Amino acid sequence: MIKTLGTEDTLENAGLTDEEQQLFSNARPRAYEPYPIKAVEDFANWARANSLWILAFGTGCGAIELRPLMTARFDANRFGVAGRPTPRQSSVFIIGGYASVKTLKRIIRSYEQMQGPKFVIALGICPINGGMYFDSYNTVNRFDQYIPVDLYITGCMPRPEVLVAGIMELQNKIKAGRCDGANRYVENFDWYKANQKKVIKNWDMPDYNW
Amino acid sequence: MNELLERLQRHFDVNNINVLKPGMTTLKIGKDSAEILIRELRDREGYTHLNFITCIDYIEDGIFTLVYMLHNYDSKHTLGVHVDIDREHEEMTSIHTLWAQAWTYQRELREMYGINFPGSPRLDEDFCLEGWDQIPPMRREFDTRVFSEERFGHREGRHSEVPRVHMKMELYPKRGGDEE
Amino acid sequence: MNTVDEILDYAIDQEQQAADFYEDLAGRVEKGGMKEILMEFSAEEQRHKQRLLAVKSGEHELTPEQEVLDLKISDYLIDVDATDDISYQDALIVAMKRERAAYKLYSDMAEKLPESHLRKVILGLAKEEARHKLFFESEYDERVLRDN
Amino acid sequence: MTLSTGHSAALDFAQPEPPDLSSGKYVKLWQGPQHPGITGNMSLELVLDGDTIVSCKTHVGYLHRGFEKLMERRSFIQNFTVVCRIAVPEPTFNEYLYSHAVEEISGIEVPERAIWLRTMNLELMRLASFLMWIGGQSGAFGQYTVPNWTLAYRDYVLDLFEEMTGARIYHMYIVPGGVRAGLPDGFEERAREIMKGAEKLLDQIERVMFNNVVFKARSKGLGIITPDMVDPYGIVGPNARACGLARDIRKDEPYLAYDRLDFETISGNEADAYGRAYLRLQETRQSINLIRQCLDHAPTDGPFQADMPNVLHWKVPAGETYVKAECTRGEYGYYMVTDGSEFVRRVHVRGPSYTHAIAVMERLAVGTNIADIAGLMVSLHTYPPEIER
Amino acid sequence: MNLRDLLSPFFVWQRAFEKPYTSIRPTIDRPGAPAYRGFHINVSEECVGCGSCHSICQNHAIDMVPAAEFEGRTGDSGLRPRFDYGRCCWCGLCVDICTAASLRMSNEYAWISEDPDEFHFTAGVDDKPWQNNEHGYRRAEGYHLYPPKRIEMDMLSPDESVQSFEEVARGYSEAQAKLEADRCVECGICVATCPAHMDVPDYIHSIRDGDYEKGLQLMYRTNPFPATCGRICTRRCESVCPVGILGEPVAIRWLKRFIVDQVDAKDYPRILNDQIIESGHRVAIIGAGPGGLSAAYYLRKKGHAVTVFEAGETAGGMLRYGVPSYRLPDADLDKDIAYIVSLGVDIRYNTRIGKDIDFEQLLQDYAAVFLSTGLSVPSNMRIQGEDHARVLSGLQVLADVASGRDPGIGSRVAVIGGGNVAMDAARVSRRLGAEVTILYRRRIADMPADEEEIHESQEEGCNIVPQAIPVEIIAADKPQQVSIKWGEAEMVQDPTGGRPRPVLQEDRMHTDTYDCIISAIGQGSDLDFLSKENQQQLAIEWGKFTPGEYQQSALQKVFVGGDVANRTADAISAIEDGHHAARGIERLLNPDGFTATQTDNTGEPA
Repeated sequence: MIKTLGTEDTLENAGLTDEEQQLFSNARPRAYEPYPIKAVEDFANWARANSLWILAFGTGCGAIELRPLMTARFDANRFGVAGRPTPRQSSVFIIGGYASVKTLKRIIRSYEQMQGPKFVIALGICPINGGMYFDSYNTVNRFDQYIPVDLYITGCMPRPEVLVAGIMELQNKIKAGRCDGANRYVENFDWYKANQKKVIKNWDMPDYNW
Repeated sequence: MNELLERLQRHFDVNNINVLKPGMTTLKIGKDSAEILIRELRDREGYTHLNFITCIDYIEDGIFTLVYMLHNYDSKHTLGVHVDIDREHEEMTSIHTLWAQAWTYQRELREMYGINFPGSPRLDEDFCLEGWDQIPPMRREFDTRVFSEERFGHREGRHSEVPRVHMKMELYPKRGGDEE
Repeated sequence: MNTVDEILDYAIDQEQQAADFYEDLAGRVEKGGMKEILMEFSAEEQRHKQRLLAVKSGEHELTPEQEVLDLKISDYLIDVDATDDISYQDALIVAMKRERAAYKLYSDMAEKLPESHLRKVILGLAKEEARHKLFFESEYDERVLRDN
Repeated sequence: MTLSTGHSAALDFAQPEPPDLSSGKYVKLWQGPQHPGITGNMSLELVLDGDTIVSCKTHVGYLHRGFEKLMERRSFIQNFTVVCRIAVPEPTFNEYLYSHAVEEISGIEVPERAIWLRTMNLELMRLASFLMWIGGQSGAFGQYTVPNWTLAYRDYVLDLFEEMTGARIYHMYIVPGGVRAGLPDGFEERAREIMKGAEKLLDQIERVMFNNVVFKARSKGLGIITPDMVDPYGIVGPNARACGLARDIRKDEPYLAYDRLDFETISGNEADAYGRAYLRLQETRQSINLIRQCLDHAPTDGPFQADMPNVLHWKVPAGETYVKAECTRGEYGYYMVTDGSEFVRRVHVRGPSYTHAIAVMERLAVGTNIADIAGLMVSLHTYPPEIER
Repeated sequence: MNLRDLLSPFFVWQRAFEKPYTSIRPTIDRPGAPAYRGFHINVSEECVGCGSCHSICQNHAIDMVPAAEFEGRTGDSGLRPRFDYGRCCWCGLCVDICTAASLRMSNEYAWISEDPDEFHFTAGVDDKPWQNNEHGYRRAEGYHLYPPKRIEMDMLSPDESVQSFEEVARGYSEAQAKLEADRCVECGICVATCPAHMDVPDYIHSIRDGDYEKGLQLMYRTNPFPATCGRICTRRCESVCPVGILGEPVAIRWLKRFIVDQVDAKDYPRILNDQIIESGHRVAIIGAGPGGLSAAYYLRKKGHAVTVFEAGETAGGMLRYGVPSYRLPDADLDKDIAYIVSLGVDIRYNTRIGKDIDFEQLLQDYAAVFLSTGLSVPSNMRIQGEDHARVLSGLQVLADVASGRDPGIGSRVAVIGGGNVAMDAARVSRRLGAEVTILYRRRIADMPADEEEIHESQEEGCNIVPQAIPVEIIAADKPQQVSIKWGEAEMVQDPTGGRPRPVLQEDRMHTDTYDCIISAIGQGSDLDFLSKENQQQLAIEWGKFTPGEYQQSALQKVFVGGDVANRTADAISAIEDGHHAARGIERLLNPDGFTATQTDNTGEPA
C-alpha cells in the first residue's frame, strides 16, 4: 500500500470506492527534469530515440498498418522500434486513429501507466479534428484535449512508409530534446483531467495511475 | 413458398406479405404471436438460421419495427418477420432461448433503442457504450452531430463561404433577390 | 509645295482644319451625346497634328514602308452630310471619308513624283492618313457593324 | 459424427451461473483491450480456476463509432466512403454489399465489366485477409516467422489494390453503380506474378506452420464446434464448413460473377482450430484460383459504371432489402430500408463476428487453458469493428 | 507426433536464400501508385469555385474560401477549396464531382507535424511540395457522378416547323424536366451571371420536389416574365453553368419554361399572393416592353400607382413585335403581361410621348418617371441604293407578321445581318414560303445571334453566305425585284488587336437579284421626344443613356433602363433594369423605409 501524502496537493480519487482508495496512490504526477549536464542529457536522449518501444494497443483502424510496419517488409525493428505488451515497458504510444469514449478511458489509463520519458504519436485524421467520425456520438474529436500528442501523422490510414518517416521525425525531436508532451501533461494536469472527465462519464478509476 | 405463406396465414395473423425478390420475403405479425411464429418457423419450417435482429425507428408513426431475419438453408429462402411495437411502451418478448446469439442482439437493441426484452440475459450490461447519459443513440430524435459538437467540440479556424452569397456580396451587393 | 517643310506645313494645316471642323460641328449638334463624340474627334485630329509637328521638328520619323491595313469600309459607303442632327454612324462616315480623301491626295501626289526624299515624306503622310482612316473604320466596324 | 443441424433440446445455451469470486478459488483476469493476445480492440473477462477458464465474457464497443447512425445522416454517395471502415481488414465486402443494396432498391443494373472487377476485388481482399489471418493464427501460438512472411506478402496484394483502386486499406473502389475505374496498364501481369508467389508462399507455410509439431499439438482439439452447434449459435463461414457443412453463399446463392466461376465449396471434417486453419489455407488457394479466373474473363473495355443520377441530390425510392456475401468469416450482410428521401432510413450491418466473438467464444472458452485463449480467439476469425460498428 | 512434423518446420531455412521482402529505404523508394489518392492538387486557373467538392464531402473537410488572385472572372465564384486534413478521408469524391476537372490528387502522402492546427491548406493557392506532382488519382474516363448530357428538348422537325408559326420547342414532359433538374449541382454561379440574378438553383430544386407553385414564386421574386424568359432568354446563366464545362450545361431556360407551363394563369393570384397597400405615389413608365412592365410590376407591389405609356397597340414591346411567335407564342407573353396588368397597372396604348403628351408634363405630374423606350429605329447600311422600295427592314417584317399583316416579301429573299433579328427575319420568311439567303460580313462563328438560332435557321433551309459584304443596291429589271452587289471578304487579323476584321476583295464581286432585301443590321434608339435640354441633362452616350446607381439618370426623378440604357440589349437585362429602377424609385419615394438587399435566402447544404 502506498502511503497517503496528506498534503493539500493530492488527488481526490473521487471515482474510487473507499476500499479502492487504499489501493491507489493519490499523488500528482511529477515533471521530468533534464540532467543538469547537457552532454549527459543529450546522450540519454540519443539512447531514448534509438529504443522506441511501442505499446501494443491497437486503439483504432491505425493498428492495421502497424502490422506491416512491424513485419518483414517495413521492418521497424531496425529503427530500434519494438512492440511491447505492457505500458510499463513502453515509451511510445501510437494512437491508431479515432478513439471512442470507452477506448479513451483505457488510453488514459495505459498512458498514465507508461514510464517516462514517454511519447505519443497520433495517426490519421480522426485525432486531429474528428475525421470521418466528426459527428459521431461516441468518438472524441480533438485528441490534444485529453492526452498530449508529440506528433501527428495525417492520412486515412497513414501508410507504413509515413509511419517510418514519423518515427524518424520523432527520433529527431527526441534527440533535440523537444519532446515535452509528458511534461505538458504534468503541467496542465488539471486541465487535461477536466477535459477527460467531461467526456468520460463513469469515472471509476484513480485520477492518476502509475 | 406460397404453400408456406398460406400455412402461416392459416395459423397466424400475418399481414403485409411482401416478396422483395426471389428468395426473400417479409411479413408482419402482431407483437404477441411473434415469438410463437418464429419458434414455429425454426422448428417446423426449416428457418434454422437467425441472420440478425434489428429495429427501425418510425418516429413519425410512433413505432419501432423489429425485424427478425430468418434463413432456411434448404430452400435458400430468407424470411423477414416484422413486428411493430409501441415507441412509448418499448417492450418485446425475448427469444434468447431460441438462438444463442439472440440475447446479444437484444442487448444491443436495449442499448441503442432502449427496448426492453424481459428475461434476456445481461440485458442491462453495457454493450458498446460506457457511461452513456443520453437517450439511446439510435433513436431518431437523438442528433449525433449536435451532441458531438457539444461534448467533443471541433477545432477552430474553419470558415466556409457559399458561392452564390459570396458572389452576390462581391459582385452585385445592391442587386438581385427581393427586398421582401 | 516642293519642299518637305512645305508639304508638312500643308498637312499640319489640314489636320488643324479638321479639328476645327469637328469643333464647329460639335457646337451645332442637338442630339444628346454627339457633342462629346465630336469633341473627341476634334481631339483626335489635334493629336494627329501634334504628331506631324513632331515629325517636322525631327523628333519623329514617318514610316512610309510600314503596311497599314485597309478595311475599305469607306470605299463603298455613300457620302453623308454633316448636318446638325448628325448621328454617330454618319459622323464616323464623314470622318473616315475625310481621312480617305487625304490619303488619296497624298498617294496620288507621291505617284507623280520621282524617287526622292520628298516622295518618301509624302508617302509617309499617306500612310499616316491611312492609319487615321483605319482608326475610324475600325471604330465603325466595331460599333456600327457590331451586329453585322 | 452426424451432420444433423437441427436444434437438439439437449443443447443448452442458457447463461452459466457466474462463479463465486469471493470464494477465493478463482482469479478474474482481463484479457484486453490493451493486450497483445487479442484480435483488434476488444476484451475478454476471464475467470480462471488455476489456468483453466471457467467463465468468459466478451466485451466489445471499444471501436464503436455508430456507423448505422452516421449513415442515417449521410447521402447515399457519401455512405459508400464510410462503410468500408466497418471492417478494417476487409473493407471491400462492405463497399460491395452497401452498393449492391442501394442498386437493388433503386433498380440500377451494373455493367458486366464492373461485375467482374468487383468479383476480382473481393477475391483479392479474401486473399489479403486470409494471409493476415494465417499470420495471426501462427503468431497466437507463438510462432513469429509466418506472420513476417504473410504480412509482408499481404503487402504485395495491397500493392495490387493500390494500383487498382488508389488506396491500400480503404479502397473505396466499389461505388453504387459500378466501380470507379478500369484496371491500369500491366496490372494483369503483375497480378499473375503475385499470385504465383502467393501459391509458393502457401506451400512453404503449409510445411512450416501446418506440418509443425508445435502448432499441431496446440491447435488440435482446441475449440471444437460440433455440427449441432452451428445453427443455434448462428455459426457461418469456415467455422461452419470445417465441421462438414458445405455452405458457401458464393455457391448456394451466387452473386456477382460467381456462377460463372469454376470452383467447389470446400468443407472439412475436423472442427477444431487446426481443422479450421487448414480449411482457410485451402480457401486461400481457392481464392488465388478465382482471381486467376477473373483475370481471364474480365472484359477489358466497355463501361464500368451504370448511368447514375446526380449523386448530390440522389433520392433512392422507398424499399427494403437484405443482401449478403461470403466474406472470409462467413455471411456478411447488409439490411437496408429506405423511405424515398435523400437519406437511408436504416442500415443494419450483419457481421459474422457478432456471433463468433460473443456467443460462440464465450462457450468455447470454458475449459480452455489460458495460454490457448488467444489461439482460440484467432481461430474463430473475429474482427471486433464489425461487431459493434 | 511424427517425424515429418518435427522436421518440416526447418524448411524455414530455405528462405534464407530467397530475395528478402524488406524495403531498404521505405520512405524514399516507395512513392504511391500512379493512381494513388494522395494529397490534393487544384489547378486554380481551371477551377470555377462552384463548391461541388464542398457539397459532396461527407466529412465537411472542404471550406470554400476567397482566393484574391483569381477573383472577377466570369463564371468563377472567386472561391477556392480549402482542405482540412484533420477531416479528409481521401475518398476522392471531390475529384469525382469536380465540374471543371481542376481538382485531382497527387500520389504523395507524407505530412507529419507536431501542431494539430497546421493541417489546413488551400489547394492551388498555398505553396505545397506536391502541387506539381504528375501522378495521382483523377477521375477515370467514362465515370460520372452526375449525367453530363442534357435531356434533349422535343422540337418540331425542320420540315414541319417551316410550315407554320407553331412553337418549335415543344417543352419538357414532367419526367424529362425532373431528369434535367437533377443535373444541377446547385452552385449558384448562374445567379451571379443572370442579369436579373434569378434564384436558379432554388427553382430547379422546386422542380425536383414537384413543387411548381413554389418555383413560380421564386421566379417572380426577380422576374415577372418567366413564361417569356423560359422561351427566349439569351441564357447567359447556361454559358457559365459549371456542368457545361465537361458536359452540357443544365437547360435552365427550358426548366424555367417547364415551371410556368405547369401552372395555370388563373392560379397566379392565389400562388403569388401579391398584397398591395397603396402608397399614394404616382409613377410614369414610358414603354410597355419587358423593362417598363418589370418596373411596373415591382413598383405596383410597393403600392405605387403606375401608368405605362405605350406608343403601340399592345404591350410587350420588342417581345411582341421583334420575337416571332414560333419562338414565343402570344399566349405565353400574354400570360406574363396579364398578371402584371391584373395588379392594377394602367397601360395607355397608342400614346406617344412628345406627340400625345409632353415629357415635361410627365415630370410635373408624376413622382418619378421610368424611361425604357428600347431600340426601335433600324440602322442604315449607308450604301448606294439603300432607299430602294424593295429593301425592307427586318424589324418591320417581324412587326408586320406579329400584327398579322403581310410584309410582302415575295419568294426569294436576301437577309443582311447576323444577329437574332436577322435570324428571326430569315426564319419568318421561310415560314412565309420564301427561299432565303443570309448575307453576313464575317464568319458564321462570329455571328452575334444565338448559336441555336443559327443552327435552326440552317436546318430550316436558310442559306447562310458568310464573309459577304453588301456594296450596292441596284434596281432590277422588274420593279418588284431588286439586285444586290456584294463582295467576298477575307478575314484579316487587326494588328492593333480585337477580333479579325473582314476586308472586301474587289476582284470577287457578285450581283444577285431577289424579290426583296431584308436589312437587319441593328437598331438604334429614338429619343426625339426629349427636348434638347433634356438630352443634355440625361447624359446620353452612343445613343444610349448612362444610368447611375439604381438606374437613376442625371435627372433625379428620371430612371432609365432596358435596351436604351444597357449594352447587352436583351430581355433579361431589361427586366432587371426595370426591377432595379423600381428599387431606385422606392428609395427616392420612401427613403426612410428603404434597405438595400444584402442577403439572399441561400442556405448552406446540411
